[in-house]
Amino acid sequence: MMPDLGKYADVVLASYVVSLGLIVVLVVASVLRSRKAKADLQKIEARLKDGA
Amino acid sequence: MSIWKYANPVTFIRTTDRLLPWLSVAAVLCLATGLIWGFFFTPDDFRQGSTVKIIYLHVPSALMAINIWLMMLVASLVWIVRRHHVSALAARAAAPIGATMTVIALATGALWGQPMWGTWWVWDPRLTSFLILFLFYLGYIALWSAIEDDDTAADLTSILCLVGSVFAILSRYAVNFWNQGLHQGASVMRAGAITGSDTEEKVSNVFFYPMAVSALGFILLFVALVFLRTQTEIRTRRARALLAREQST
Amino acid sequence: MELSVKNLAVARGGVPVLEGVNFALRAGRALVLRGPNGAGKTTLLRTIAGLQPAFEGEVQGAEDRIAYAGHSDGIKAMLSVAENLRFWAQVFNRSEIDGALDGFNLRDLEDRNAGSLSAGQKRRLGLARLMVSGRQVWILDEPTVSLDAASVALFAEAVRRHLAEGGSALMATHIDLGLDEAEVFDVSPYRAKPRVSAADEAFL
Amino acid sequence: MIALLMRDLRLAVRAGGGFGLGLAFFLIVTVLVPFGVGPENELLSKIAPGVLWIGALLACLLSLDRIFALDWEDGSLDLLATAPLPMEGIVSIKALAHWITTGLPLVLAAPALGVLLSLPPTGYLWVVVSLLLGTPALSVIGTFGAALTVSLKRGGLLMSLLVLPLYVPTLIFGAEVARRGAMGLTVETPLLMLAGISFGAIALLPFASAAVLRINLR
Repeated sequence: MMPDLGKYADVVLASYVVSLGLIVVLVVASVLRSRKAKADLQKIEARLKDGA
Repeated sequence: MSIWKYANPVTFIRTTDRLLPWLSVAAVLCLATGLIWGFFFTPDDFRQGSTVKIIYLHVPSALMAINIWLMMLVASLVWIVRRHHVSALAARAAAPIGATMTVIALATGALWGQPMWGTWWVWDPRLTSFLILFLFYLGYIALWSAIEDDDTAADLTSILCLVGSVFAILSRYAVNFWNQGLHQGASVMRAGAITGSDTEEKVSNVFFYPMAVSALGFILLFVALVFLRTQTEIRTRRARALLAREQST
Repeated sequence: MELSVKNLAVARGGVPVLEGVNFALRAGRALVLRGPNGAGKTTLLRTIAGLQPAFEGEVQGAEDRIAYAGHSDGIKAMLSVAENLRFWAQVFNRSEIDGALDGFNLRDLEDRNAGSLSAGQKRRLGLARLMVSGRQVWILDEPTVSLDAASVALFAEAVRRHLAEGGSALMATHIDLGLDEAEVFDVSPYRAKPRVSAADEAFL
Repeated sequence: MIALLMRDLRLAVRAGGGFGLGLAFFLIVTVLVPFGVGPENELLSKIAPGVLWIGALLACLLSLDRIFALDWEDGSLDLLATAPLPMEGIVSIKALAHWITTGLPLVLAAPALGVLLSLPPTGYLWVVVSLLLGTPALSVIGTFGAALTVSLKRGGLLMSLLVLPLYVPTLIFGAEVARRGAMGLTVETPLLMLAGISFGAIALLPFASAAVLRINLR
């Protein structure tokens, strides 16, 4: 299954690991921040609705 | 209704909420297709061996690094001219993505260059330009986070983006000139020619199609991320606005 | 020509603090703004001086006719009193500073470094700056802070002379200067309805 | 306008004005380089043009936050904004004052420091010419950075981060002129580019700086 990368195996694999790793970090960070912002906003909106 | 209705924060969130699932799925599909196709099912290049597989990451990320800055420039102009808050926030949301793309382009470029040049880093004009672009991203992000007042921050970063764009183009020419001046006709220039757009003209279709799919995946991923991050910025601002209203009454 | 303010609303940090303000200030008259701390007197003065944009409404007759004196005097500690004054005179395309030196009793201090002045002396220097500007409308924000009784009298005298020469003055102060030409303008009734800033408004 | 220039110059030379600080910094950087890279004259003469340029650039950067910070703190900037001077004129004069107090001394000191780095004899002229052409651009670009960060309490580091990438083209062409001059090559192309950047920056950046300053004063 794994293609034969020859003598360049380490740099090719490193490229994919680094790139995908960075993308995953970015996506996870964005999603987590989005969840937090959404939850915070909902809490405030719910509280304001109860108060009103 | 014009396109500007999407500049309304509520409309923006409602619309993007509908689009986001589709965009995310499409982005993952395209990225997976392009990268798996490229990684497993393309032959090695006769000259560069298996390092050619880096192209599926390097070229799309480099394209995005530049295009995201252009998108920020357009968004900044829209903010300056029409003062739509969503526009300013979209520029803010895009900057970290652009910085990440620049890092990916730099890292893959250096990794690609290592077997070709025998060293991790060469002050090749293209790599150097991306390093400078990365500095611009850093400055832009830092200025956004340093200023408390939101509108002031949006104004100042927009102007920085405009001025920065001019200087980024100047740097590009300067760097080109600088290295050619040093290494006229030297091996570095030829080695430098294998990265980036010069390759695109030479790459055969075997490499080009998976790369194009991967590039499409990068674009879709960027759009999805910008939507998500802009939503976050809008929600944060809305939460703050609600609290401010509560305190003022 | 008079300074007039029509339906003016002013905002601090994007939040309106005063709205619907109307008044006119004729030559030879003075207007004293009154109101509790935080009412927006400083914001109103800064807006009229053109340092920040009006939230609503308009200011007429202020362009290139006003001299503004805020909380800080813009005095350079390493320049002498005369040098400080001469600089501001030149900025306003004038050269005469003797009247201002005499008017605020700064003659003896002329060659002293401004950094060695006391707080009250600095304030006097800051107000003397208005006289050298040659502008018709003085806009003064708490001009009498750190002035002693004698200096307040000097200041009142300077304002009176300025008014007699056809100038006008708009100031925020709690001290009664004993000016016959002065009317009192209480800003309290113009307090803006509580709302959020324009920047926040877009997100509600 | 001239009054403002004279005041800034006078303030710079009085005690506490910081005149000469940039010059001292330039000297120190140049003196430190041989300690870092070794005393071989051959190596030093090769890198001398670049070192002089980087030293001048850093010395310029060091003094940027003085352009507006003091006037911002004591309220002078507010008063200047209500004075009959256009904001563009104010920022241009401020940049000019910065150049006269920082850039020009650096240009004049460069030949003396070139001796310490065994700069080739052909290089002196071009080091001076390139600095003379390039330092105005450094001042004008720096003024933009200073205007951007004037309202921030600890804006110094941020300003460096913002200004340094903007300095890249000027540095590249300036150092290239000096290097080629020192090697006895023709300097025409980089010299023209350097002049273009300088004049372009002087002509256009004050508008950006003035806009930014107005936003910060608001």
